[in-house]
Amino acid sequence: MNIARLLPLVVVVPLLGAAVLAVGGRRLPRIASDVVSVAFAATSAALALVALAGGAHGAPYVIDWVGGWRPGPGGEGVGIVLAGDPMSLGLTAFTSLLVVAVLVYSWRYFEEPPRRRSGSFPALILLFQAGMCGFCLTGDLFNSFVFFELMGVVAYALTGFRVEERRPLQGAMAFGLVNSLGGYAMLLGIALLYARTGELGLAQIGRQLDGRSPDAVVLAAFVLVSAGLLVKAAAVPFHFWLPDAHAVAPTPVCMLLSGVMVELGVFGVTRLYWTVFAGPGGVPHEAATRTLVTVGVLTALVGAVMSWRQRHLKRLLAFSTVAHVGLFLIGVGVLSPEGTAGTAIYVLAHGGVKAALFACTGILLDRYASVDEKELHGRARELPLTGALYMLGGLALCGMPPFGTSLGKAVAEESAGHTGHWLTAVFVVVSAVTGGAVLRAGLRVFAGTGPRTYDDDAPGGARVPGDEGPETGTRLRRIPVTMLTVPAVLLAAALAAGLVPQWAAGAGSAAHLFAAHDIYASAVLDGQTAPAAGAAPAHWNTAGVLLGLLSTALGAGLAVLGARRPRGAVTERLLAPLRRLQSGHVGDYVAWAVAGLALLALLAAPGTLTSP
Amino acid sequence: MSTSPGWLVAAMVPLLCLLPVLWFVVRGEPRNRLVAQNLAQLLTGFVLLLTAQGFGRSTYLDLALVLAILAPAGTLVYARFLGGLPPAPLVRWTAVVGVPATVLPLCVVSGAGRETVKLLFIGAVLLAGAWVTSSGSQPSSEPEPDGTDGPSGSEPSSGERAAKRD
Amino acid sequence: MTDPLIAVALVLVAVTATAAVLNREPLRQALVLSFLGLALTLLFVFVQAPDVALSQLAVGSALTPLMIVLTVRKVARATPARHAPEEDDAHDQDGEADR
Amino acid sequence: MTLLPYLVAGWIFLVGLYGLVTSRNLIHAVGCLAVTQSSTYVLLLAIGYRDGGTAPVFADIPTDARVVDPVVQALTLTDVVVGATVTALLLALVIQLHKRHGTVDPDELSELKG
Amino acid sequence: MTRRGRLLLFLIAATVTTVLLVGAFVELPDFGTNFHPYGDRAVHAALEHRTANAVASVNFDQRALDTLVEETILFAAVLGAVVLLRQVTGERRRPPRPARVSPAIRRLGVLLLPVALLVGLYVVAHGQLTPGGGFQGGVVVATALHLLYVAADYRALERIRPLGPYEVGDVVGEAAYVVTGLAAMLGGSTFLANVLPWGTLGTLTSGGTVVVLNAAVGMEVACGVVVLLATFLDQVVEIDEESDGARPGTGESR
Repeated sequence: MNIARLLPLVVVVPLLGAAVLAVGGRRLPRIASDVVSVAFAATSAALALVALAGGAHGAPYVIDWVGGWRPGPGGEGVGIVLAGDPMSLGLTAFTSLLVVAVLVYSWRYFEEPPRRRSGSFPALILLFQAGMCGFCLTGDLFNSFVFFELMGVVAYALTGFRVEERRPLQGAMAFGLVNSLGGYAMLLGIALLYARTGELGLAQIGRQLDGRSPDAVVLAAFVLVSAGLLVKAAAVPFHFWLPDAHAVAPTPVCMLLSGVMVELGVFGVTRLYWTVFAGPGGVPHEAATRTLVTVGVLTALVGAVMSWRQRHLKRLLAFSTVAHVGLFLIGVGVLSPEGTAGTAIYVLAHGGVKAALFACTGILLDRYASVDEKELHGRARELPLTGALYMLGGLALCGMPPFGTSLGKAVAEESAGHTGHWLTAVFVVVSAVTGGAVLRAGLRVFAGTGPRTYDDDAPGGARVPGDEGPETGTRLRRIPVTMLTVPAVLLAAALAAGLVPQWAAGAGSAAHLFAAHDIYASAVLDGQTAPAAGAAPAHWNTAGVLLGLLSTALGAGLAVLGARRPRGAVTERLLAPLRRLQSGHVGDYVAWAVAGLALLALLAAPGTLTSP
Repeated sequence: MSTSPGWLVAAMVPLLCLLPVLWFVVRGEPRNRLVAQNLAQLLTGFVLLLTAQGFGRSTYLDLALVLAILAPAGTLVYARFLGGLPPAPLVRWTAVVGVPATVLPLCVVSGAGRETVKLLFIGAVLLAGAWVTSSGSQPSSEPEPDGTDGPSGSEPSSGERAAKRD
Repeated sequence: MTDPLIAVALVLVAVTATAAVLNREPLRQALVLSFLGLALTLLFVFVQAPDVALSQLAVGSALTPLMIVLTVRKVARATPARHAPEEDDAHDQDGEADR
Repeated sequence: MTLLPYLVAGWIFLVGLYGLVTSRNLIHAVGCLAVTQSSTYVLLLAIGYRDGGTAPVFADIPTDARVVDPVVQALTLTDVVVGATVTALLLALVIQLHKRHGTVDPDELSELKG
Repeated sequence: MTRRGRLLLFLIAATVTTVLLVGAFVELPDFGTNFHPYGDRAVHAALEHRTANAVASVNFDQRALDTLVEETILFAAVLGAVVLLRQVTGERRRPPRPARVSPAIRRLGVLLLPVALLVGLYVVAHGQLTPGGGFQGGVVVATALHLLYVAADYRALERIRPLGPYEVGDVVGEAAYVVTGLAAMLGGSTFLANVLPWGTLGTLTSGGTVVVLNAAVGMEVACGVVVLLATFLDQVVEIDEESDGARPGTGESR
């Protein structure tokens, strides 16, 4: 069978699994629904890997026109295309594998599932997987909106899954409102593009735009669609929903939200730019770079500062995700294949590391019914293995060689450095600060470093002790093997991302194909095999290793300092306004989202409207 | 399928009537809001019937059909949760005058056939729905927990009151 | 003759949408939303989209407002004393008692 | 008339956003979200309209009739369903939120700060 | 932020957004333009597949994947709403009390119920011919069942609405869509290909798989909406919190 035919199955298999669980979950015992869910998720992952491997030989693009609606010679068709290039297939495979890990991790979760509905949690996770995989693979703009909404709807439900608790509901609400708005903005942009070009396929729209000069319609469409995707990516100032949602969602869901869903937003923006707007009739490169890098730097800095400020571990990790999204946006925003390749490796490794960190945090939550840095001070000394994994994750987040995070960061920051040297500094400082924050919390919790109590009444920690229920029904007395194996495997994968040269080489050539406007269009529409890319593989170099070591050292230093010393009142006062913005008020978040729309418009307009 | 402007001009009449009705839905006295909403559904039904003819598309009649069926269901469900539906002579007279005035000419134009049957049926359902919903039922005061009463439950007297008024 | 119809429907939709936003009391808003559903239905018929009009009729003017009404009921019932935003309801009952 | 439908769509979008920003009740906010979404319906269908066209339903018209764009209608249909489901889910959240917090006023729901 | 600050921020941002949107609208093709390349091709493709309703053809044939995902969204939302509105510890059920309904309303309900069901099924079945289809018809069917609630009371509704079968129906509808798509693959074609005979334009069986997919969607939507409304109605009519707060520990302190 033609490999391309398998492509829809990557999406469909989890759907079927969800259907089986939704019906069978009423009868099946818990263990059976767990096994079934893992089987379906793993099948989908295997299919994605087969397609990736098949695509690696010869023709790198795997194209399937759903329903057999192949377009005519001029690329004029009516169907939807699923287009797997190495980048999107790789991301799909990664997503599916992470879903498998999450399902295994949550075997012990939710001891008391909704009555007669033991299948509903894994079913929702499978639907989430289908949404994410479809979003990666689709080559049609409206179809990607539909997958975007599917991801959203499932994610709101998963975030609010623990309805017995107070805060998950609030986080889910902010998440739902802001993301839906993003979706509608995206749809308005799609409508504008349809009005302008009369097409919905990414490749077709791109081709139609090539034939004309950019105008206000293209600008508005770019701003609206990007805004929708940047909401998903949690870029500043669209990011407010993320910490609220990630801090409260069940830990396995956090692993997926932070590990891959948010990154899909970055993927979406990049894919959209290269396939649709990168041509002569789109948004000029300088304007796009200006937009993405500015937003990226803002995001990175805000995320880093805010994550340092947190003592709620999940919230800390959530802000660290914001910071890294900023770095990813810079990496892809400089619009070079190298930057994209570096970001790809960075995203994979970060996904593994972040999921592992969340997994460790989940263990703490289920054992101590708390993830508060202050409350847990020294209490987790009895969990050396969890502690070791957690600290290793923190170091990897700093960018310690030879983790994949370090390789990705090195390649991306080198490429970004060509645009502006200060961008390299942003990479080093931001990864050091967020990694340092993670390490600091780890030192306090797992080693009991520093004074036991310290003066702090940050609102982020203003909570009644013990108001956070464990997610496993009862507190864990022994840590299940699966809950420890999963973070270990994830960290090993992040390590492998930095060490296996084939992966780095693959990322290099994948990025080369990914960042190629014309090659994509001709591969999708004309069935042309892409020319063998002479792309330089992403590889280690001395400067990168040194910078990685530098940021690790910085991060470790910050961590030790932060763990030993109570924080200074001066920095507190300086950061207070920033903290006040994160108000938990949906009205604020919506206002900021509109402000983000305006910001994007102002950033992208010069150059787009005036170019010949 | 040729458009006949005459019918479209006629459709303008109930369409424009919707504007004052909107005012009542938005600003009217609380108990009149639901009546106004009911009236709006009736007027929408007229517009749909007339435009189906005006656009020369008999398939558009399905819309009027679905509206005729959903409208009373919607109104009654709201009435149950919003606290009753006062008698509404305006709705009743609009239906009694408007439905024949709309449906009969349409029947004449379309001649004998399936379409006429459909038109008459839609007219009948619209009329019946409007008649019943305008007769001022008070399901609000029924002693159901989902009524407007507080969680403590409602006193049975209100139910009796409702029964008496019937 | 289609254009004036579309224009009137557009104005109706715009005005209703504004009214729906400015009606801050959810029960009242549900009715305005239901009206918005009807206005959109008409607009969709006029721009020759009967399929969409049909689903808007079913969803916009029936399903969505109904779910909002149910939510308001639930929320109002759960807080008898503190938040009693249903002052309008009280009016309703008063009105009935008057009769 | 050449611009009115587009402007109306833009107006609905912005007025819905205004409602969301100033909302004092989450149920009202969800209603405003529904309003915001209707802007996408209006814009899509306005883009697909063709002067003098009729619905692309060939049950009672000849197959060479002048018809409007069926694609935007299909998109809008999908959009309507998405809107309804999102509304349902958000309202479910509001119900639970109210049970746990005793309020649906965003001004009073500010536990997730900083 | 203060309320004023929020409004100010919004107004400034909205002004920029307005400029952006109006600028784009001015340059869009005029309302009523003749430029619809995709639409023209879609009409052509619909007629080629003998589907009289081109919108149904786009939905269930040309862009059938969109509709699959759309139905999945509905499926997910129903599942999500059921999970979110589940009965949690500390809540009790109480039996709904009977309601008194005026005879006129009762008669109307009894009369309309079968009619509404038939109309709903008609809308589903004629989806490929006339406006309507699985989604619209499904909602009508689901709403029709609730006429019983209006005409009688909640207990009457619960009697014809044992939720289990409807939940299963929701899943079966979703699965039927997927399986139809997979069947085409097994037949050697691509996923969701329209492999059934297309029939004659304008007849009830024309359109090939459009008919099947339409029915699957109709089933899913009808069942899904019933379950969705049931979860909401349950909350309003039956489920009661014992106290204002939730369980101790997470409890209400205000």
